[in-house]
Amino acid sequence: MERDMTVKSIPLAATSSGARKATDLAAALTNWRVLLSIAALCLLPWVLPSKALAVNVLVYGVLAMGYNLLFGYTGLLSFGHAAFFGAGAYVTGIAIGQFGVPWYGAVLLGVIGGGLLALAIGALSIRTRGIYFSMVTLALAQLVYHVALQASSWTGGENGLRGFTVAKIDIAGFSINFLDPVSKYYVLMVFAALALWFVSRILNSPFGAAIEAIRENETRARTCGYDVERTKLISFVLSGLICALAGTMSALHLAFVPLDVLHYQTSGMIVMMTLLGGASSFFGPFVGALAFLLMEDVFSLWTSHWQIIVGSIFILFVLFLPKGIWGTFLARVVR
Amino acid sequence: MNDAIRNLGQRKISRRAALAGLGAGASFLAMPWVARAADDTIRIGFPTPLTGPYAAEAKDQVKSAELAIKLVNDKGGIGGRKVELLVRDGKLNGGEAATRTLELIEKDKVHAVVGALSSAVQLAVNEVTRARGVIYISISQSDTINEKKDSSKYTFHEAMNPHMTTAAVARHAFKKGNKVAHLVADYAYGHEMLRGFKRAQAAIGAETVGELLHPIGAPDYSTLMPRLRAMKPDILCISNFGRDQANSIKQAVDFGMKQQMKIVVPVLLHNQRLAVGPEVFEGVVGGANYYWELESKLPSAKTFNDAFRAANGGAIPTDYGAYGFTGVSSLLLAMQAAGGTDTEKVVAALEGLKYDVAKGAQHYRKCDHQSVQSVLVLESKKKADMKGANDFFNIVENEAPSEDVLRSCKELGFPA
Amino acid sequence: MSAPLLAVENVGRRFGGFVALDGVTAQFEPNKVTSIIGPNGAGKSTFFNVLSGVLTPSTGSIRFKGQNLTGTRQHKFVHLGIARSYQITNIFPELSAHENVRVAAQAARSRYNIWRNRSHFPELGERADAALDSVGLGGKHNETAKFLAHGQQRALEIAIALVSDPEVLLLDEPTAGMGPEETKDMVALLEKLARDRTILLVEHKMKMILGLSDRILVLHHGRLIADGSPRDIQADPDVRRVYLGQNDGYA
Amino acid sequence: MDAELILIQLFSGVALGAILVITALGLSIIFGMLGVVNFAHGALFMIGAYAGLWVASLTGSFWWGLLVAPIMIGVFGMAIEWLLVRPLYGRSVDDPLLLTFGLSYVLVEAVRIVFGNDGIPFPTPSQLTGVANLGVGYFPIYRLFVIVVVAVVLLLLWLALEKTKFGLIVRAGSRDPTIMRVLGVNISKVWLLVFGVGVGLAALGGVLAGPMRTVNPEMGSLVLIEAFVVTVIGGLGSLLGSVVAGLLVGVAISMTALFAPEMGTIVMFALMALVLLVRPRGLFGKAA
Repeated sequence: MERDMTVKSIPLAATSSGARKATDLAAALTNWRVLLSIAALCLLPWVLPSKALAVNVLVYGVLAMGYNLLFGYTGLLSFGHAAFFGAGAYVTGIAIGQFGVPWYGAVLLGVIGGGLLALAIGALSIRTRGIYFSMVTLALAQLVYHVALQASSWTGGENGLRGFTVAKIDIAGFSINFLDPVSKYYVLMVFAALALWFVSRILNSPFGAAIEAIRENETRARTCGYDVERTKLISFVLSGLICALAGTMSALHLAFVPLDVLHYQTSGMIVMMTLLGGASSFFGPFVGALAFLLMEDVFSLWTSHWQIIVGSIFILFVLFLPKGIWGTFLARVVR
Repeated sequence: MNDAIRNLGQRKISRRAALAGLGAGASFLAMPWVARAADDTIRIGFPTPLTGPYAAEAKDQVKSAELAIKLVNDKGGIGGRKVELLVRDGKLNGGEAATRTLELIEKDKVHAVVGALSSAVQLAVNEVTRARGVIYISISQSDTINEKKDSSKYTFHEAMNPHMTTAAVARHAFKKGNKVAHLVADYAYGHEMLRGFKRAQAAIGAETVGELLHPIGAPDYSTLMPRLRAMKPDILCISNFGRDQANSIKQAVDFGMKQQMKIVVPVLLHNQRLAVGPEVFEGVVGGANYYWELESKLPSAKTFNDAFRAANGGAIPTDYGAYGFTGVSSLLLAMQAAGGTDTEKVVAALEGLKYDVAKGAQHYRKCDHQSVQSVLVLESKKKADMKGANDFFNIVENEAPSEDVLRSCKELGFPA
Repeated sequence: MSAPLLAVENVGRRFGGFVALDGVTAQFEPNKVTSIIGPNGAGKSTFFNVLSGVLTPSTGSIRFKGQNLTGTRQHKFVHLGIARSYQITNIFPELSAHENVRVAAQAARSRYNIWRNRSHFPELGERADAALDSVGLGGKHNETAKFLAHGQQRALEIAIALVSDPEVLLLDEPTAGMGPEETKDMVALLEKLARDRTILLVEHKMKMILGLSDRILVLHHGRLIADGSPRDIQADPDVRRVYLGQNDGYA
Repeated sequence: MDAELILIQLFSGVALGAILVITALGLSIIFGMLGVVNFAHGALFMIGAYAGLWVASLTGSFWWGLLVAPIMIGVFGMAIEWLLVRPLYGRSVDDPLLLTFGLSYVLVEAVRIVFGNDGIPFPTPSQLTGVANLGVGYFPIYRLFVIVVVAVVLLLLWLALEKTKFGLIVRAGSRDPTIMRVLGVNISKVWLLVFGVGVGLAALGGVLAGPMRTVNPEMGSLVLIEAFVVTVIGGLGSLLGSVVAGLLVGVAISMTALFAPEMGTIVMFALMALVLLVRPRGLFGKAA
């Protein structure tokens, strides 16, 4: 009853000036986001300093995009996504190198393997809330790291997994030289395009609306009838699947899986890329991957202390540009 | 570019220098975009971990690799062609190093690759080079690279391997009837060292009283010490690397182990001795590929040291630094013999090469391309016995190079 | 008296040593408005939270259309036909008003569907539009929720609850923070809704309660101390003592 | 395996646990009060070791290092809170975590620039060198000293929290910050101080660890993970939880060392996974 007295008067009219109406450009960017993204990625190898860097942007872009599904769109800050990236890479490498599985089968197995790991880690960690979730995913992913280190007969342990170079890819009678950087880029580009389409598919779907609702207001979403835990778990697994795809791409690209892919610093790097580019924007993760890798490349050319620059830039983004490069661009320029 | 790398070589970069670098950054920013003009320069790629815990070793490697290049260029290069070293930061991460190596091959069109410090990074680089038929000279200590599975026609291993190091150390440190306890890092490199020691023990007649594995990167060894002490060994062999070596030796000393037993390591690391101090390392015995004091007995070491001192303000080359010199020099000598950069010819020249650039006679064995070389056994000095800031060790043995101390070609999986 | 739609039997809830709700028994008939009143800390919010599945009761049971709901997970309540609103505005701030309601409507079906577009289910959008219109937000469909005026946000929250077409609607202080004009609009809306729904209402504005309610429950220290028509409650000596002793003042 | 070995092993476990407790404590305090996960905790631990070494080399005494460095770094921690973390209150709970994650990179690299990549020797203070015979085995005197310091710090912390007005405010504030504002307590000052104390404790852990381990820029990275595991097992924000969990993890590692020492790191994570399965909010964690 005191409540009525303490509340300040509230203007009745809606502040329509603050309301944001989508312009035609923004609408076009959203409707054509998959094709526009693919077009942009097609140009990448010709504007970047090296083809290997371009492939890395593809790999880490897909990785950050998968992560963004969970972080940007579902609102869960996982610090353990290196586990799924690594699982995809390891399963692919082991399938090719130790079981002689053809590359396409190995990619499929890698994605499934990463998805299963995501199901296990997700089932354990979804039960926890908020900051706790971040720490639990981090610790469980470190468990995976140490298991991979110990299981060296499968993973190569600290030495890394090797001996599965894919030199050529045969599709429908065509033989593509996979050692040629340009051919490799465009083959992996197909995977990236698939991932782009898949994520766009999810975001357009009713499920995409559900995870956004959970990010916006978990309590409300639950009251509306969403099984929040189950929805989060599905999102976690979908995110894990895409990150695992990035892992298989990385394995095919480098023909080597370093143990470091599972380390928590890889998870941290994914978070940094996603945030730099812009969490909860569709193309942001690719922009973030590009920005991060370019910074690393350029700064590490002229100082071995490049991490102090990258770290500082990241801090500035957290403080002043939480929407990231692409997110800010969309908000300021396009709107 | 080389100026940039030389900047890296300096131990410490002041903040002001870093800011000045920022100012000059514009030109560097443009660097990667500049397509390399097709000229006849001989380009050698050099991935090394300038970032991370082994940056000091990496910088030493860069310095001595650049010295090797400079000495050749001063004499007019190879067949009139200048040689250039392209240093890239592998960040002690296999994925990074593989990417940098891909760039070196695909974009910079290097004629050969030398480098790597950790076993994993070396294997990652090797995976890239051997698939593309590019010569790679590894300077990372490892047994794995010798084995058939990871070998290739184009892969050479200039560094020592744990098998030869442990054999030399054991021959010096173990006596018949000694009881030996092992503390081993639980990963490939640790297991390789353990295997080497146990083989040598069997030949000498020393007995193993126990072996404990520890997780790699462990900061605390206190829970292992009671068991090690209970084994009552004469000798404690600690088979691990880097920070692990520093931590485990330090804690063994804290637990009073040195009063009861002798501490032996496969490789006595210059930078870890620097990091932990003379008191802790005093009396510890271990192997090394190079120690600057060799100059008192060996002319080639003297020449190398003098050139290094001249180029680096009087500093001495360290163990890992020397690998940069011997590794790059062997490649340059082979290129000279082959009269250019034709891969097949250079491979043939490397296989036939006999060289002595810093540590006595060396050559690559035919089957696994392992560099057959001398192995030093060092003992860490008491603080009171040190004659200078860099006077860390006594050379207690200099094992002559011999193929006999290597695992046989057959054992490695090569046809006899 | 028709058969009860919703019945609570001896429902209690404790937090550690603190008893927030103590053995409440009541039945609710279809299409009636029941208000729950009581001083602050009387257990009204706990009662609502138990009725909507947010909290599991420590003792007793809840039955809805004969089905025992005790221990049923919260998200299932709305599918069964019990929806609620919150005292503090609880909406999806970054989504448009339309999407706020549409996403609520969609929870009933196609929750996990990733293979269709949202627009593939036009009836959900139509229902959202209808719900928005019914709460008087007809012109605000595309407005971002956080930019709506306070009263409009409260209305939006009711639309979110309404779109599931619930048989029971639990409204926790729907006019909280509203000025007199907005309150009047809200009362009109509630009167309209009350025609064909069972409404449980927690409110502090006594005039509004007396005008709207068919029946009033009074909670005090977690106990049900009175249960009757507005007229009975106004005459009840226990209720008078509880309220007058505190000088909370009826509006 | 004889009883004597098991006993000394148990003791080693408790001793290791004491080190884990001191590393986890600062993380736990800051989280309990501010709800901030300090990802730079490991880096500040490392900086504490360097600061201790620096002060010790200036004054020629380990004891000054032990006393001054935690205060120095604690004040530095307050500057971090004031400059970097404070602007983020009221935003997503993830933001301070992300910021301190970036900060950890900056701090580690800054130390590399100032002190170089190599480690630096941190000699054991001469009064505390040597080993003591415990009857069941030998143990370094310095490590026994660390156990005593940890016990004293815990006691002081307990007294400060339970017996002082400041402690009362902190405990009440960690339950409901809005109440503090209603009561007219300047909560931001309390937070500043708590952040400083948490960071100071991290630094104290670093100084104490210095003579046991080598001092190098990477020494904090595993400590961060260990501290996370301990606080998650103990229950985020629970001091008692951190203490119990620290000892539990220490003993688990030392017992594992009896038959499979190489599993020492894995057992820590396995224990955590187990606790999470049975009790998702940790042993002493508050219900959501």
